Amino acid sequence: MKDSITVSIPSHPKYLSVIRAITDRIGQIHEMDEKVIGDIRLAVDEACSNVIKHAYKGDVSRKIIIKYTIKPDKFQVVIEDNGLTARRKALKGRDLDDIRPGGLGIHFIKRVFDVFELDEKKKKGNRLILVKYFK
Amino acid sequence: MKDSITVSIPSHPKYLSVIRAITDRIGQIHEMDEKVIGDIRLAVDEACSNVIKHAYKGDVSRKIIIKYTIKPDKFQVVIEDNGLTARRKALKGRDLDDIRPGGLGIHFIKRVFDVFELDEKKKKGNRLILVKYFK
Amino acid sequence: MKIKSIDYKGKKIIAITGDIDMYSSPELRDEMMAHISKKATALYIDLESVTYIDSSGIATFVEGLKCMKLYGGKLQFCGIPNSILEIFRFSKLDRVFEIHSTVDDAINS
Amino acid sequence: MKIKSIDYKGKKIIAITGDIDMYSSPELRDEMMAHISKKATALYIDLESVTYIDSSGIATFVEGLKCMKLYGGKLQFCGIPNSILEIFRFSKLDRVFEIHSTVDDAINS
Ligand SMILES: Nc1ncnc2c1ncn2[C@@H]1O[C@H](COP(=O)(O)OP(=O)(O)O)[C@@H](O)[C@H]1O
Ligand SMILES: Nc1ncnc2c1ncn2[C@@H]1O[C@H](COP(=O)(O)OP(=O)(O)O)[C@@H](O)[C@H]1O
Repeated sequence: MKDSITVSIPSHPKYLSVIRAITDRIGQIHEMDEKVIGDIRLAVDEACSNVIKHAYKGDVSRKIIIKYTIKPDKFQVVIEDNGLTARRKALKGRDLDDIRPGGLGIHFIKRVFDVFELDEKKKKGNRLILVKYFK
Repeated sequence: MKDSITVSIPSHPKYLSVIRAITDRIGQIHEMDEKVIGDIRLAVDEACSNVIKHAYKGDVSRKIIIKYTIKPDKFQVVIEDNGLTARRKALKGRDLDDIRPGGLGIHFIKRVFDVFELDEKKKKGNRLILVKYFK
Repeated sequence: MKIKSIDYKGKKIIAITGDIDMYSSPELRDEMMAHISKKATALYIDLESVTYIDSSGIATFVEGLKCMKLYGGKLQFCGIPNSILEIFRFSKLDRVFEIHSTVDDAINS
Repeated sequence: MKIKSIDYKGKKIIAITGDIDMYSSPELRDEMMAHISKKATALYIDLESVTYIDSSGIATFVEGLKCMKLYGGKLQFCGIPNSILEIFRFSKLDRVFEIHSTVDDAINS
């Protein structure tokens, strides 16, 4: 059993609420825990926000492609753009004790997803692979 | 200005609620009237249900592709499958006075969309084009 | 969608919550038909907490109505939200469905 | 998201409804900064009807806190739903934000 849902959406922040609604519904359909759904919704939103901010430098007219795959043992979300390729080393949240604006997105992603990985095979742009295993 | 959102989803009825959530959010983002959003949500749901029932004969493991395009003067939804090609003449709701189960879906689609058209250029499967003009 | 069959003042009520669509309507049909197969003389459908209904949900109710008519049973609706009433009207079903504002109104009708 | 600035018992309250995300947080920032640029001595953020907050919303509040500290102003939070409180805790912001359960508690603190 493997279901997948793919969404292609403009890189405009107004569409982040569409992503959240989709993430929510998928979580509910697959009877995930409400707290987990909330954490995943935030994580996917943050990953897409990062694409808009960093990969597309605020250009709201590009495309973001999000692919959700649900298997019995894991939930995978792959987020693709064709913007500036990220330097893997830069992909780091700030020290949580150093209170200042920004630097929380990656923390929010990593706290719920077990895998956070940039696909090196992707030449132009980025393909971020997020996986959560069901224990 | 032209925004488009494309969703590819399994032909399982459980995912219809995802389609409804997306349709809803898009309507709200574009500040459509609540009543119109409700009518469009129902219409798109009915069109996808018809794909599952008629084009895929109940096979829940196929794909449905829905593309929403929002322009200042119109809202277009294109629904594609690669199932059995519909005979255009069969695409007809029942007489509303002949009360019996079924035969309402196409009525629900046509009451809100100004254009209801099967793309003849599509060889295998169906491409249903729905357009609503903003007056 | 969530369904609950309730006995209220000796009457059978089916209270539905959430979305009735192609995915959930088979469960609604099963619940309704369980009562109908026992020849329930009256069945009250409480739609107050229904947030959505599509043609498959409507088809389910039309089927129930037809089945109950065969033995003189009555299918009654109550608590219908305006958005759903509008769909019933468009489908000309407000003419064949017995519609009441509350469960008590339906029972006392 | 909807924002309303309210005068309540002589205090400035910003009441927010709905989702705070990258799309809506600039509007929240504008509203908050309008008060801060007038050197509001205390500003009460009512989150009771907030359904979602992301890192951009949090960054907005951290910025407000830092700006108010510069002149000795106080940024206070109230009505925080549990799901949001949990995010504040994870981000270690519960230590730097002044958090109260109700607007009245915050004002009387
Ligand atoms: N999609 C991306 N492309 C390029 N760089 C990114 C991307 N996502 C995150 N980064 C880098 O990682 C850093 C930390 O990201 P994050 O924790 O989300 O905080 P913020 O975006 O607020 O800086 C960013 O400042 C940026 O340098
Ligand atoms: N996607 C489709 N592919 C093939 N035939 C279709 C499709 N959608 C509708 N039809 C035909 O149109 C008829 C009327 O559709 P509709 O009004 O939705 O009612 P119902 O699906 O309940 O029969 C269907 O019975 C079917 O014959």
